[in-house]
Amino acid sequence: MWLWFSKLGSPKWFYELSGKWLPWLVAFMVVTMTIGLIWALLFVPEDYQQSFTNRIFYVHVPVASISLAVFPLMAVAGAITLVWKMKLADMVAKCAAPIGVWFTGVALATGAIWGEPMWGTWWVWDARLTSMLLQFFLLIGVVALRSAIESPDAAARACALLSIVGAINVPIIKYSVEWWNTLHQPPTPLSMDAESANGPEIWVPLLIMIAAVYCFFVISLILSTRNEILQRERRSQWVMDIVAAERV
Amino acid sequence: MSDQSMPVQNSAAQVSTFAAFRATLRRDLLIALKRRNDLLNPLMFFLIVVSLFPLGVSSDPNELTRIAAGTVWVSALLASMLSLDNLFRADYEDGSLEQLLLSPQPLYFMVLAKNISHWLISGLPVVLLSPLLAYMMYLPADAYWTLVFTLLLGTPVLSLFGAIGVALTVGLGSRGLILAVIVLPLTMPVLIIGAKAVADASLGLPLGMHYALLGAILAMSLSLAPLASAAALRISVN
Amino acid sequence: MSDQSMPVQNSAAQVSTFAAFRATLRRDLLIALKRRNDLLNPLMFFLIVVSLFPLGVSSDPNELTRIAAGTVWVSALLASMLSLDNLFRADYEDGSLEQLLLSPQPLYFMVLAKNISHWLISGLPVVLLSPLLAYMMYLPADAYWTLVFTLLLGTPVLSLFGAIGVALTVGLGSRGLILAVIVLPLTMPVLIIGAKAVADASLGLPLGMHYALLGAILAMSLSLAPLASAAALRISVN
Amino acid sequence: MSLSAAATSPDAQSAAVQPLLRAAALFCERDERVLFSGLDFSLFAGEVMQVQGSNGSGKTTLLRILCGLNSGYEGEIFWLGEDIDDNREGFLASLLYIGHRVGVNKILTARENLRWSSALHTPVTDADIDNALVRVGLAGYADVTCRNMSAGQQQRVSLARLLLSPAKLWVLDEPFTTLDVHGVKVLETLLAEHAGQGGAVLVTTHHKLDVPCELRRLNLDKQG
Amino acid sequence: MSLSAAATSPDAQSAAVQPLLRAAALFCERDERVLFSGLDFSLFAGEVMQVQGSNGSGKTTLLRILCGLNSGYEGEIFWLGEDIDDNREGFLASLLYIGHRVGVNKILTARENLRWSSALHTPVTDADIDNALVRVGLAGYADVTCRNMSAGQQQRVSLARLLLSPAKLWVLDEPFTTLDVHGVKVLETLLAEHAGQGGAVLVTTHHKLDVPCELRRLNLDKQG
Ligand code: HEM
Ligand SMILES: Nc1ncnc2c1ncn2[C@@H]1O[C@H](COP(=O)(O)OP(=O)(O)OP(=O)(O)O)[C@@H](O)[C@H]1O
Ligand SMILES: Nc1ncnc2c1ncn2[C@@H]1O[C@H](COP(=O)(O)OP(=O)(O)OP(=O)(O)O)[C@@H](O)[C@H]1O
Ligand SMILES: [Mg+2]
Ligand SMILES: [Mg+2]
Repeated sequence: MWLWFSKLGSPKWFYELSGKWLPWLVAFMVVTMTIGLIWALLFVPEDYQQSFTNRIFYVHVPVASISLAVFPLMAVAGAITLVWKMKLADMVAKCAAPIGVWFTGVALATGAIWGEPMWGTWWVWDARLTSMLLQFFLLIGVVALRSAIESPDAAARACALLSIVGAINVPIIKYSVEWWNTLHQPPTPLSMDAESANGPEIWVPLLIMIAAVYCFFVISLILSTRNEILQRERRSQWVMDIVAAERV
Repeated sequence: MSDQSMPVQNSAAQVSTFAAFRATLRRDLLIALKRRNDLLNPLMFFLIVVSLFPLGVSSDPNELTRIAAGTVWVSALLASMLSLDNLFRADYEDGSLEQLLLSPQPLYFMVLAKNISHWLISGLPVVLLSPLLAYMMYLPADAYWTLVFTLLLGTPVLSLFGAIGVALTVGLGSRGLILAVIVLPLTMPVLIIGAKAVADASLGLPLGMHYALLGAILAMSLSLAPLASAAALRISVN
Repeated sequence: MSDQSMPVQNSAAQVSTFAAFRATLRRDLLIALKRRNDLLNPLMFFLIVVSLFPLGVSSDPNELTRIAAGTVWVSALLASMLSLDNLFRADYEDGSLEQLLLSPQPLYFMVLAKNISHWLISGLPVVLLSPLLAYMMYLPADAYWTLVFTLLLGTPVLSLFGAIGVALTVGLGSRGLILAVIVLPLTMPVLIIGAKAVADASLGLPLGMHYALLGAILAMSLSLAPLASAAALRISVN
Repeated sequence: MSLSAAATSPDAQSAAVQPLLRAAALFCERDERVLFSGLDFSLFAGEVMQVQGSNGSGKTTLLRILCGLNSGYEGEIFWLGEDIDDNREGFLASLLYIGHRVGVNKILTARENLRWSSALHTPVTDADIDNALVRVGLAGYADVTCRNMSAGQQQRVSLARLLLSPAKLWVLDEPFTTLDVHGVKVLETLLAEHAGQGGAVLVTTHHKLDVPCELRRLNLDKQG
Repeated sequence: MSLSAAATSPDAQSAAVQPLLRAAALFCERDERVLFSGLDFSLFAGEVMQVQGSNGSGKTTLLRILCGLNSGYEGEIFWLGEDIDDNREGFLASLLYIGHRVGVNKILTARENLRWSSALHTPVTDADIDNALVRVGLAGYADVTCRNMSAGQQQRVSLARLLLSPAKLWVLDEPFTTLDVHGVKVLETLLAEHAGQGGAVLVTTHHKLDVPCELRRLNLDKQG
């Protein structure tokens, strides 16, 4: 068990393994993304009230659901960094933060674009939107902290700590915001109702898109982690070998 | 790393832990006393920020009544935040922080002492002044006590959470703002609950739930936040 | 003491004054660039403080519309204020400020360079972001341009006045708050005029007067505030 | 390893005596520059060890690593034979560190500073503090705010801690800076006294240390 | 007045030669303690003058007064025979001061620091800066962030200013702190060179200055 764990923590092992997986992941993503997009854009019946813009649904929901996963991911990686001092965990956490910022940003943007036709405004201070915005701020805080601390080791541990504290706080924020707003405003259109009202021709492509976007997320995380590994291990023999091999 | 931050076992060390705790508390209060500004400033800042609203927003009493709870809470939060910078920075710069970290006493208690003194200096005066400001903002009289009590429960949380942010950033060149970016989102729940409680009180709604929530958050942050700050300090001093 | 702060006469010195001005400006911008946070943080702080209000006060669009102008202005003011600490403090602590004071160049221009770089870092981004926040606060669309223009005229004044406060307190131990207490009252007029202009714009009232006033204040503070800051720096370094 | 040879190991210590502090195979690099690698040394009771090296050779880094303030290293450090991570509290109770930044708050007076920093380790009385201040040449300055002291006087305040602490191991990073000739004498005497009482001192300085006792040298320049 | 006698005035300077800097009847007290009173001295081109005195005797205060950074004094100071208040710009153009706090920003690199501090006086090229850094032993460190330098290396960055400045008068407050043996040599040579080229140096330090040129001493301990 321990052996397996330390092997998992080895950047070299991860680099090699992920190198094998990457082509498959990319292939899977291309297929699902193509099917999902074509289905979503061309074959889903036009909604009575949403017109063409409702297609953004198929981007918004997958992206938003991934954004929610980023903080827990970073917190787990952070805990591993702090307790076992595993370098790989920190590299993943470091790469996940900016990707998380982008995904959260896209979720906010697509939500806003969708909100315009649906609610007649780009932004409302609704519970879900607000908690998402706050998470966005926290993620930017993590990225800013990382860039502000020069020593990589200290930065790793500081960000790990902040991610853990933030991860405890994200549900609290979500809960308190929800509880704060439901008393003020009627429940928002963000619910599964719309979905269950529609048939599988709506949600099957959605599931496909979710798979595709998850894949996209994993691929970008792996790519940027591989990059980070090469950066940090650039003076170890195996990286030099790779670089030499690529030069030839 | 963080295990020495836990309370110690043997009683001999515990006696001296208390002495060290008291000495640290007294020292920080003494420093604040000597720079009288530290005592006056959170108060003044609180006063000024609150009074920006009648100037910037509207001087209509009805309008002010509606926004009173929120603005007083937001201002209290900002006042706490602004005074946070004093918490570890000077100690970092003159090397006292290293001395603190090298004390054989559990760091948890040392950080707690600093937190408590920070709250006594910056939080408590704000709490005590809040009824006056509430009056100036035409808050309904029913809500005064709620304001005071929620601030009493909430401002320590601001200090405790804030300390984590300061501890994380104490070694960095740029001050203040990165702190705000980290700390403000963390303290948002307290703000929401506190302001909501005051607003509910003006409407005569029941408040038990709010108090329970604030109390729970306070208890949690009292026990966990100093640990996080202690760990953060060890990282920053590196 | 303060007479060297006046522009110099001979042309040879003037060329080199410009070089020193440019070098100081470039240095400060470089420092800010190197700590990317300095660029991001005033913005983030502005964003976060503005979003405290819907959370603390009310999320009702009508309510928010009414307080929009005031809160955006107050937040811009606080964001400028918080970033002020960076203006002379680091230079004081590492001795660069003494070097600046011992430069044969007129101190007026050196202080002006630091002010300009501070505004470019902390004020301008806030101005540029303000329409987004105005949207989120449901400010009527008519008032957007007024908001941007008044902030464009007003935020430099905040930097310039703020610099006086920082210069006066730079040698003192306690940070941030004494500053707020000195600076906020000074900047109050700007806040009042700015917020009023935006509010008037949403009502479709004429704005010429407000712009004229803000412009006059800006012109006055551009020519006088750096002199005051320069004099204050000489006193503080003593 | 070359190091243990370089340090003029006194023959008085037989292998049977346990060193107070022992470092084994220390390795540290910063900014891709190896500061030291395979650094081994032992510090015995009664010794003063001067860490030497040119600017940037890693003296400060080494001292901070030994105190546990810097964790960017590889290798092991033992206090009385135990790994310092295993019994950190015990180690810290026997340690007194004064770094480049001396830990003197400028707003407090000398007395208030010393009262606090002592309370972190052992309680002391006001009389103790007065005596210590007199020893370091600050008679009459007990109640002066440290901001109003000269650079050397502030340094002396921090050195008064040496007299108030029961710590066995002193780790001092350039404690002689800004001290005048007389101050240097006083400090050198203090170091020798401490060593004479069975303590140990690890000190960096660029000036030629003239202590009336055993003096070993650890030169970091040979490393790297 | 006792001072002008104490300073070993070199006979080479006849009364006809004008001193670069002259102080007349300086008086300063801090916290009700008189630091010096009736202090007279002259500094001529080609001289290095070491200001001596025990900790707290007022060396830093004196240097800051001479530079105009501290105005809590009585008496007069002349630069080339003119009161420094009358032609402050002229005086500042000929002055280079490095104090206890050396004026090196930790976020910037060595080069960026030097570029700015030079721009306040005279423009310099990048090649000048490189040469200066090599002279003070920081070859290869031009683009290292100062935060990542050791204490002595930061001190060296500030000393590189000496090589970039055309100033006639150097006022240096304990410039030798944290310098290693080799650094001390380099600085001593710099001082002598400057004096040799008709400049003048006013320097405080507690170590025994060993400059290969004219050295005068001003002892503040005899005062007060
Ligand atoms: C900036 C604005 C918005 C943000 C930040 C946002 C955020 C989110 C988040 C975080 C989720 C959760 C995904 C999950 O649980 O897996 C979500 C799901 C969803 N959003 Fe949005 N959203 C926004 C605007 C909108 C708008 C305008 C609509 C359409 C009226 C909308 C419709 C939905 C739907 C139907 C779901 C899936 C239902 C569910 O999983 O609960 N969203 N959004
Ligand atoms: N800011 C201050 N306010 C009041 N008194 C001060 C201040 N700074 C120094 N002093 C006092 O002035 C005296 C001279 O201080 P100064 O710094 O000039 O000494 P110094 O000769 O440079 O000493 P050192 O060798 O320690 O650097 C000291 O006795 C000190 O107590
Ligand atoms: N915070 C830091 N980050 C990265 N590198 C650093 C840092 N501090 C110092 N260094 C580097 O580590 C090396 C050793 O620095 P250290 O401060 O230990 O030297 P030192 O021997 O104490 O020198 P000095 O005699 O100048 O005090 C230096 O070359 C320096 O460039
Ligand atoms: Mg050092
Ligand atoms: Mg001095």
